[in-house]
Amino acid sequence: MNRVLPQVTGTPRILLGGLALAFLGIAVTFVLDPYRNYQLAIVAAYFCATAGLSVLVGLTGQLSLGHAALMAAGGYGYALAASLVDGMADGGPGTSGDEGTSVVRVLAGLAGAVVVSGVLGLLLGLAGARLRGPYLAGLTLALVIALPAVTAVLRGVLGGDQGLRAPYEDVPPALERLVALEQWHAWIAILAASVAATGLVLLRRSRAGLQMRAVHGDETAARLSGVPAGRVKVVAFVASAVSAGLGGAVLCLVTQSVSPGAYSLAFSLLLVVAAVVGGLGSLGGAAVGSAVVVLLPWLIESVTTALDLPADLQQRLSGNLAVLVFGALLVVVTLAWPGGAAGALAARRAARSQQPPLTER
Amino acid sequence: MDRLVFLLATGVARGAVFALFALSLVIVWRAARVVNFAQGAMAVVAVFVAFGVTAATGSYWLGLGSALLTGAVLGVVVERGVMNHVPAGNPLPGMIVAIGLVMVLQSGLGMLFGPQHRPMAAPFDERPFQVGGVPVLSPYDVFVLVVAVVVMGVLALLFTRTSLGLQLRASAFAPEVSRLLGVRVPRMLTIGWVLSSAVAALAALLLVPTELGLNAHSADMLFVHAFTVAVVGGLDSPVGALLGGLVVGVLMTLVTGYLGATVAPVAVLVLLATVLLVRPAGIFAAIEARQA
Amino acid sequence: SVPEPEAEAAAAPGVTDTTVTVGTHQPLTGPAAAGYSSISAATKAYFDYVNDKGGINGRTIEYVVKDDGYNPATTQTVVRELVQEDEVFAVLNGLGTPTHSSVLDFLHQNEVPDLFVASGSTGWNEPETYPNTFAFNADYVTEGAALGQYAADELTGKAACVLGQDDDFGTEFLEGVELALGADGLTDVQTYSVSNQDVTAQIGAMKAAGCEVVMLATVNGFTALAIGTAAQLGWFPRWLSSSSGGDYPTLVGFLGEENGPKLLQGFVSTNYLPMADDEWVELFRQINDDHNGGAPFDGNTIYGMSVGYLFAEALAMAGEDPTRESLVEAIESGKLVGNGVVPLAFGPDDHAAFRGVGITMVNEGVQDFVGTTYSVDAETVEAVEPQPVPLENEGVPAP
Amino acid sequence: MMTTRSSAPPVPGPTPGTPTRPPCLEVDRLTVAFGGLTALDDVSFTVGAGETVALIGPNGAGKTTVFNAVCGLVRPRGGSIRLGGRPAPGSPTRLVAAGVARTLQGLGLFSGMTVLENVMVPLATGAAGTRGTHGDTPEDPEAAARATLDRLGLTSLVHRPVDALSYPDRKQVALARALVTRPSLLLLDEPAGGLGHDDIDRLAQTVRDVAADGCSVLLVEHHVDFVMGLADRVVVLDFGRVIACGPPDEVRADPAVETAYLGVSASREGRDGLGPAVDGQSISAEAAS
Amino acid sequence: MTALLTIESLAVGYGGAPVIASLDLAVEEGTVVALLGANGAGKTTLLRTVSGLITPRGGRILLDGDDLAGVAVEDRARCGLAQVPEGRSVVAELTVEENLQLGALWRHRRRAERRVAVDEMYELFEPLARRRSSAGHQLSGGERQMLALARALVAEPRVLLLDEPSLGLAPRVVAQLLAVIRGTVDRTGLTVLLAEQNVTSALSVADRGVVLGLGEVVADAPAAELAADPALRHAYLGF
Ligand SMILES: Nc1ncnc2c1ncn2[C@@H]1O[C@H](COP(=O)(O)OP(=O)(O)OP(=O)(O)O)[C@@H](O)[C@H]1O
Ligand SMILES: Nc1ncnc2c1ncn2[C@@H]1O[C@H](COP(=O)(O)OP(=O)(O)OP(=O)(O)O)[C@@H](O)[C@H]1O
Ligand SMILES: [Mg+2]
Ligand SMILES: [Mg+2]
Repeated sequence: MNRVLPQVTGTPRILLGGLALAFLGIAVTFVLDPYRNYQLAIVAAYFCATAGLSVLVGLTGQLSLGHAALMAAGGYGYALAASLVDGMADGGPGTSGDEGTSVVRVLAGLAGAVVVSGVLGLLLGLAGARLRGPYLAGLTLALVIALPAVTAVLRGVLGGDQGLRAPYEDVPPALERLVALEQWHAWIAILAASVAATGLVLLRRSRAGLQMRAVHGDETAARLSGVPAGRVKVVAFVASAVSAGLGGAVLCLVTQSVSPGAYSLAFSLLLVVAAVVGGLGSLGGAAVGSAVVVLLPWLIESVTTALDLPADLQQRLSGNLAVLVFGALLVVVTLAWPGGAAGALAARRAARSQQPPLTER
Repeated sequence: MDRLVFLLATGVARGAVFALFALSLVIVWRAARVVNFAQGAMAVVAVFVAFGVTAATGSYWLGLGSALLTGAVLGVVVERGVMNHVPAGNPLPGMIVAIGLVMVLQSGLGMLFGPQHRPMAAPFDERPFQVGGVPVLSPYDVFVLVVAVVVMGVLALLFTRTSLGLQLRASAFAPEVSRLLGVRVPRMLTIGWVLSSAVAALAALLLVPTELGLNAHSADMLFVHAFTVAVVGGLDSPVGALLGGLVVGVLMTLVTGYLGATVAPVAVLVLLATVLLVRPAGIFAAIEARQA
Repeated sequence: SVPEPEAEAAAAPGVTDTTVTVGTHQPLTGPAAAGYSSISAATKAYFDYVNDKGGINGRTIEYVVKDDGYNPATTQTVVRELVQEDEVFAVLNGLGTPTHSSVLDFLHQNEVPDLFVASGSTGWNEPETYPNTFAFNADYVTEGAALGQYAADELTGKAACVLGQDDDFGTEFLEGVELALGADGLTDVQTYSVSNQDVTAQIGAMKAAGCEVVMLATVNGFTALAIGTAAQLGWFPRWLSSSSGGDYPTLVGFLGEENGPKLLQGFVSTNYLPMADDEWVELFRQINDDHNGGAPFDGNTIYGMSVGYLFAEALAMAGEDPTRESLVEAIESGKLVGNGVVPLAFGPDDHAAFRGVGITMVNEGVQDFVGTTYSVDAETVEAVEPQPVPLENEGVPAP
Repeated sequence: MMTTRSSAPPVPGPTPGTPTRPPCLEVDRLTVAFGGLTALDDVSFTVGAGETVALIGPNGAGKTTVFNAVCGLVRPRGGSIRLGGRPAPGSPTRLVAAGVARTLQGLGLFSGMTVLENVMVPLATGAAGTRGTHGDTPEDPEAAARATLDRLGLTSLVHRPVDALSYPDRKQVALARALVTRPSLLLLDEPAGGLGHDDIDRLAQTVRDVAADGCSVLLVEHHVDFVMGLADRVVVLDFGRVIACGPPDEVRADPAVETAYLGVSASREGRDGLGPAVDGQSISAEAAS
Repeated sequence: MTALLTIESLAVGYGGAPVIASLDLAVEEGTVVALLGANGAGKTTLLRTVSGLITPRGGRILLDGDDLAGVAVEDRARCGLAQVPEGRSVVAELTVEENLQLGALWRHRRRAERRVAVDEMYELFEPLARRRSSAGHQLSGGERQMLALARALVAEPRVLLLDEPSLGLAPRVVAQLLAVIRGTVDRTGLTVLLAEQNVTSALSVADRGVVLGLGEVVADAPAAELAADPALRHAYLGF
């Protein structure tokens, strides 16, 4: 990596890196079929949330089990804002031809997602800044559990368990001949993911990132060094929440809907799986983790279908087997490979360059 | 008024089970510094065994015994087989491994037994006594309450008054130092897990007859509520578990009764957030640690 | 990938010379699995039966069942997989309101026939917006209205109450009840949430309010829970349940062999499919034994097989070389008969399957129609004669 | 945090210890209690600008508590603390901006971070480097951190994770993290604890250099020779009270200090006369008074 | 006098190069051996290996002639091996009283006996008596150090492994503490292996001084000799 453009360093380098990755991702969409492009978009959406979670845990040691709820917040924010713009642009839905409106709508939706998830993240972060380990986990867990109830109580705005529909985003006319719908959605997802990832990398590299790690290392010492520990934790939580919110927005855009059933506790735990399997604190790891989480169930399903098992067995395995594998992965990775995929790679690299990893903890 | 009495009584009965399960979480936390997310799933495995034994023998009490035993054995297996190998010093890996275990156990149960709910009978009458025309607690509720209170009392004594309790706590807080003092730390950890998962199995067994029936997810909400209870009361505090359980049980019933079922989870969230904002380590948290 | 140019008169997706592939999304795991995971197995068993008899127009029906865990996000994924990877001809009997809602637009945009949705929401009957989507269940408004009318007719003067799920199921059902009884015709309305399996507070409230008739918009588990809890409180009102939560064998499963039959004596529920001593039921029972490994036979089994039958009928009517258009046309033609107790309502402007339901009651452990049938349209509830469909050609629709 | 920057106390002048400047730290009638335990009782003392003052006393006398009160980690029950003539900020996070830096009795390093990162943390808040003994403008944080590490001879370790360092090196890093903010008052809590002779000598030299730069130092340490060699003045605490205060030699000779703190060194001669261990040999912290 | 604790060609390391290469040491019963050496010489490593917290790469450790290989840490403690670890290792969440009770547990099975033993420690360490119901984390640095020591002594060990007991203690306390240790040694025949940076104090109570340098014994002499001989001192102890 360092051999490419060595004269560009620091923030510009990270921005360039983000851009390059986004272009790479977009290039990849051309060789994929629609379903793969859809999966790619989903992976990108999951990546936003996983990366946010991973950075949060990795930098400040705060474990959130509520990132599904933050994603949902992003989804609702997107749906509300995009529908608002849609309603202003023309009388009824369905007429989404105008390129200008489409762009404005998507941007407004994303902004809505950022605002809603950011506010929820702020509230959670304010509470979380005072809480340690299991207590924060408990609060965020209760949040996910309460999500369906919250949407039911606010049925008028959030549409109860049916959730909200988001406007359909067709391919802009200019690109119509070039790309398919799923591909277009994948582009948006990839761009959102690159923005989120770049933001998180910048945050991690920034002074704020340093302060977060310091708070994680020793809170009293950090405060004595002038680090406002509470505020730093809140900032971390908000950044993480916004990233997750972007993921939720992408998911909402691609699937045209957001509903509480999609953001269950099981899904929250799945995000934890993705973050851990990839390696906490690592963005590359988050990408690997989200890909695993999206593709593994599909892979397992394909295999069991191909095996031509008896219908009864098939039905028992269906769904359950993937969860079983995830659980086993989570256990095995934490025990055998505490750094996740990223950690294992780093260790390999270190071993190859004959340097033992220095941290012995 | 009648309605309030009725709702309070119902809430207390429900809260007792929450409290008991929360206690099991407090025990593992005190004994191993792990928040055992798998507690619910492990308890359900034990209840499945109890279900089988009761079905085969016709005796509820043999079933109950076998649930306790299975709970205990599972505790040993999970501690020795998995948790023992988790890096210490930070509650995070333990929590994550436990989450993994939940997934393994629940999907395993799902594969073995399918998604159906299996009805379980209660050993006592579930028709409540009437006090002044208001239905209050049923004999079964009373049984649950008595079991909960007795188990809590015994465990509270064990932890605070006996040397075993002292060793259990010390092993959790400072395993290395404890070993240097001759405490058999591995054994203590195992005992902690055994106690806690047996208590959890008991709580789940008491709950299932009042619900839809037994299925892999029977204890999911029990776990969530009990975890809330433990956090509200302070993870280190058995008394907190008892009172927290009752508070959450009553709150849920009252809110359901007066404001509707939909609001109940929101009320629990609000309670949790309020308590944690005022006392970040639960109501019964120990005095705050010295910072420097 | 580049958008495919309009293929000219290519064979319809999912149709070969010897097979027709259709797919579905069902909750085989997750919270709704307990109630519904057996439906798709029954449908599949019926298709196996038809295939053994030579299929429809010489084609066997392949049924691809995907588990969505009752999670709308997963539904999205599996339905896309069905459409884009497996290239199914149609999606059949996708289950659940929130789940299926999330793929409604996708199926519409891809012009995939979206047949016989397994949910009583009224949202599937919007021919203008979703011309390819067809309902199967009698909708919740219809069920509520029928039960309300039954209470008014047969249980006149008794205090009527509603216990409903806190989602569209409950709200639409309540709408129906109020259609029959008027907005102030109810003594008390309670809701429950599926995440809390304790309905003591609600039952206590209804008892205290003096309810004598309780209409239930509950899934089977919560019907059982409500009846069981009420019994514990020494309260025995008349129970009137929606078909979604009124399946006798399932309820007995929840309540236990011992108490169930006692508690369910006189239990009223709606239904629109054959039940009890019926030739259809006989056939389905046989198919269940032969092709479904003798799985427990209950309302879900009949439901699943009826769905299969209706699809087979539509496919047969769609012509020698069925296309998606001809399939939709066949259904909209209004010529489908199905096997329900009221005539199918399908037509160009109506995508609801059943606009009426029959009333059933449990007597001595047997749940059967009592003969009363109601037909419901926008404003009115009306008693009509049941019109069961006779079994022909061994239950295999003839082209 | 940013607002305090403009209200900075005057930068110490070139000649340390001149009486024209206000005292760097004034502790006046400070009282701190934890529940029933009065940890500090009416404690008053000052640290003049550029002065090095040692705070000594038996274990549990309240030395660390004085530090904690100055830093805002514990809330005093009574009394006042003034820094450079102004009330102390009362919050640990504003200390750096107020020109105070502290080391902890434990190490308090940020594990999982490199040496350089550890030292850069106080600069990351933007509050440091604006005042203090050097008086020049803030520079690039990384450069400032490197400069401080160079000064303490840690150049070769900058990119090592702190967890992999030897104990003396970690102590040095902790010191560097305090010095990097160019404080006008440095609070050192047992900086020599656990160090060998050479390292103690090195540390003493560092403290002298810092003091020579005009920084005031308040030092808690049980290593008597180290303390006496460095301090301009010694304050002795016992049971939360000041029992003596003055130049090192005077304090050393004070009989109250002798009984409360210094004691007689255990000699080989004394050992034979011990008798049963408990007899007269129990470890007490009783004050002479 | 026979050697109670014998260490034979011990080798210890943490992954990379060995910290202790091949070390032989015999500690006679009823003596105090001061283990000296610069930071990083391997004193802590040696003590932790003896108490079983680190598994050696080679060599043997014998207690009263019995090989300790394969004996678990807690069983070594029950054989009479007590370690006061470096750095105030009290159980922070337990009170002073509970910490002491814990130390006394395996030695004094009866509650009453334990009470007597613990009370003796309160007499010995007077500041602890005043803080008996305080949690460990509330104690000052020195108070923690005292507690750690008291907790080791209350188990009446045969061999006491002390890792820098003077760390953070007031000089008078250090003097008294060492005197208490010396007294206990003389009275009960306790054997002490004392790792210290504070050379003067350590040598003042020790019978023998052993200087470690880079994992090897570089000097081994009677304490008085080591303390008195400026050449030896300068060569190995740096002053
Ligand atoms: N947060 C607290 N809660 C309760 N008691 C405390 C707290 N902080 C300090 N103490 C008590 O106050 C007294 C003074 O403690 P402090 O740490 O200031 O002592 P010290 O002089 O630094 O001692 P040492 O030299 O041993 O470090 C001690 O008895 C200690 O136990
Ligand atoms: N856990 C560990 N992992 C890797 N190396 C270690 C570990 N512990 C100690 N070391 C190394 O082993 C060597 C000896 O350390 P040890 O702590 O035994 O020395 P010591 O003589 O006790 O020093 P001190 O006087 O500082 O306490 C040092 O170089 C140290 O860096
Ligand atoms: Mg101190
Ligand atoms: Mg050491």
